[in-house]
Amino acid sequence: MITAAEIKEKYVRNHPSPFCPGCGGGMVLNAMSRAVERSDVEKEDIVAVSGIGCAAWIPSPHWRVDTLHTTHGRAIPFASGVKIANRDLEVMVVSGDGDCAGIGGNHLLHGARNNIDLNVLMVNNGLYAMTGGQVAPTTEHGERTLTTPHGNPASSFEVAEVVKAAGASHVARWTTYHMKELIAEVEKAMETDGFSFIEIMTQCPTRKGKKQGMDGIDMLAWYKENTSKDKESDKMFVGTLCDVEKPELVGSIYRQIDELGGV
Amino acid sequence: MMKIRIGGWAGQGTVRAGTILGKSLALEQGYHVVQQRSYSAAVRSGIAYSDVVVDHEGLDELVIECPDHLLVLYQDTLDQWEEMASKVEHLIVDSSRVGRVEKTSGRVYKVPAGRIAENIATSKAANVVLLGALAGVSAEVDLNCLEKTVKKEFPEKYVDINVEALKKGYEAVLEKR
Amino acid sequence: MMDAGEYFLEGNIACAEAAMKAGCLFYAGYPITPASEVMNHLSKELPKVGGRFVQMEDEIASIASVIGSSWTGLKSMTATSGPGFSLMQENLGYAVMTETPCVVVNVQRAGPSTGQATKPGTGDVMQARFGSQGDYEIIALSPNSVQEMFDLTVRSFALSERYRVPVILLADAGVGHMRERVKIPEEVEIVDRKKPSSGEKEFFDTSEEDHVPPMPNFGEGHELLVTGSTHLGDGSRDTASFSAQDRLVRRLVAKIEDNKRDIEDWEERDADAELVVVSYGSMSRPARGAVKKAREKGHDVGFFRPKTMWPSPEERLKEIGEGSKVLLAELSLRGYRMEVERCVDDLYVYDRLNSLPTVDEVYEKILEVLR
Amino acid sequence: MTKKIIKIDRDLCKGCGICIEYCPKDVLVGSDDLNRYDNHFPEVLCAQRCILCRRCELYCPDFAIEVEG
Repeated sequence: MITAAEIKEKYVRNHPSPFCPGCGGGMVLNAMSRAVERSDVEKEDIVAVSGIGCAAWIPSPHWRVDTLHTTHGRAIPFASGVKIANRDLEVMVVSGDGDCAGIGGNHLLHGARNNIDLNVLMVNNGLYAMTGGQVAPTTEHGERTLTTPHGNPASSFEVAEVVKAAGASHVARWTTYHMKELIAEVEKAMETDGFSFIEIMTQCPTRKGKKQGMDGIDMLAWYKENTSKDKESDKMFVGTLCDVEKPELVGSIYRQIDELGGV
Repeated sequence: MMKIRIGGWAGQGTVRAGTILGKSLALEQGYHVVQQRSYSAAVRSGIAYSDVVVDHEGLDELVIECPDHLLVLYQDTLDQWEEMASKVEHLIVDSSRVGRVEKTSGRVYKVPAGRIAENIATSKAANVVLLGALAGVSAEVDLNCLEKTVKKEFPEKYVDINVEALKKGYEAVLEKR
Repeated sequence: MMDAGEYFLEGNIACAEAAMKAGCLFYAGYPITPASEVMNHLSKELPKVGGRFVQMEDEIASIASVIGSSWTGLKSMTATSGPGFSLMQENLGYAVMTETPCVVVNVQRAGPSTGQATKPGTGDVMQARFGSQGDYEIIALSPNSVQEMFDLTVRSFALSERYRVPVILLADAGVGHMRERVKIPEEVEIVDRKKPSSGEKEFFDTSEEDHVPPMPNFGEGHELLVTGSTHLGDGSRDTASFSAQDRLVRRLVAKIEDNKRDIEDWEERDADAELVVVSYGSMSRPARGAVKKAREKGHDVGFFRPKTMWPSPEERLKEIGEGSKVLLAELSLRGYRMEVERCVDDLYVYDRLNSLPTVDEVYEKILEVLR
Repeated sequence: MTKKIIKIDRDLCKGCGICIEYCPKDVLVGSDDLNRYDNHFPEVLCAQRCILCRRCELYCPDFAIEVEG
């Protein structure tokens, strides 16, 4: 078994990170690294693409692989270009909830529709943390944030359900409380030939916790108390939402190239 | 310099006809040719036309104010071009669709292109019938070259139809000349 | 891909063929008039030469995937028109900042906004230069014939690979939709990006005279850090220091500025005449015809046509402006005008919207200026 | 009995306390000292109590803990 020291040596760079005390960003980095280590994929073949925001900084510069830190909301199309151009690369997208489901929402839908072989980790802390804690598409109705001081008048949307409906092969939701399950799910995502989407509920002690009188420990405990692996439960479901085989975009493109006699 | 405009309603193949004509003049006959098209954003409405400018040397005149040869496939189109049509040298109309021709100083050739094309196979080939007519009218446009181009331009199953359309159009104006 | 030979092609098709001839292996795009033919053609032909074609959900995604592809080592391209070009601006800046070679074709149409989709215009000239945020320089080429749609597409790839920059082929609906005879040669100029030698770690800075650092591919084990944030030579982000911003941005600008001599290209005839007509794109055709006619009639008139809109051939424009009156003929009101105004004292303008003029219309304007 | 070593990189620690909270055997306690970022990093109270579950390694957001043994 690989030790923590080896994981750190092999996968982690530029630490200490700029993440706040108790932030789940580093835990996601840890989970990704361990998943890659458990998989058959060579580290050299991994490209980590991210957009803008705290979550985008998880891979860039902290993950010791090829990284592409792009513009706000556009990680999925950048990643699509990488994957379509070179299908031998294992492309990971790490994107915050605002990045992925807000400004980048349309790309998310079409990535799922195309069922392109990407692994998208949506790190969901429920608001725009880097810019000060503004309301996001994932913020609960009524919740107070920097820009909903009187309570969020809008409603949040179930991103994972939307991605499933849009056609992704593999969709799951976990929290940073569920580290072991998360590692296994990321590994499964990498094995999936199609669009894999994992929503990772992640604590933001600074922008969200402080408003609610919670620190990182409290927020992790909240995830423990308020989630369930039972779909019938009233609590937030964590686990695999779908895992199905469907036509995948990149493979289809290459098949056409082969059939047409392209090199 | 010779200027040809082929106009009609969008969807009648005016751009296609202009392309065939331009290709034939440029590649088979060795002229310098600029072909342009004008159409609105809608696929099946409004005036669509194709301009072909032909010369012996490099061309910088891209716009046709008044063509030498005007080929028209639709009444409304001709009505809108009344003033221009009055000044052209040759006006060739698809008389199965254009019934009314106002005064023009040039010669008018009424070719029932739609009907001719329909008798061959489909009225869609009316544009090519008019090209054949143009070859009959203009000394510069060579029928054999057009035929060669048509053979290259269309999928095999449409070649015979269009070659016949060309010839029928050519014969139609010869009778009138 | 078409064999070498003579063809009668539409400008957009010539552009698509040139891309394949130049070694383009990735195209991503979104439908838009009057540029769609580039994409339509490549969707059919690119896979046959082993290239990857994908239609994306919008123009933002199109240029994003083009940049992603370029980092795997493929020559990559997209084509669009005004509205789509506007959407691409942010990622165009990203390509500048990350020094990503790629070609963006803008077949300009009449704007602003949706404007007239099928009609030509050249109102995007300044946007091509300044459309993305921050300080930068860019290369934009302007074709005026179907042959140049071919030749300048090839050159766009060569320049983008040589200087590790996005290059804009700033065409217009006039040349994009025009059909003319075009010669496809056996060989075209192919330039491949500078690759790093083993052990090299600086992919975002260089002391080389051309200011162009080597560019590795993803998947080669370099643990690359590619970011649109200000970065150091190894790619690591530095969002605060003076020296990082100063060194990087000055080099990105110098990459174009100091290599201007190699990049700049123009056509001129009798540019020391009493009046010099400056024009570009499809408009330069009737303008050139009018100059020819004026000379035949005994008037002292010359012609100048930038083929590189950016970097602008400003020194040559200034030389011309010192000795001659200048008549700028363009298919927009504000296209290139401010740039010429900056270089020329005695400036007259023939601006036009929606459609090209006849040779005689420009000729009349020449006579008016001469009087 | 295997020797258990719990290495704590005090300068990577941001003092969130998650490791202390998640240790099932109360091996770790917060330090009185501050590290260079003014954080109370964890200290090993009793290494022999450690059952090598490695939850601290897994849950530390800052890669500051390594358990050997």
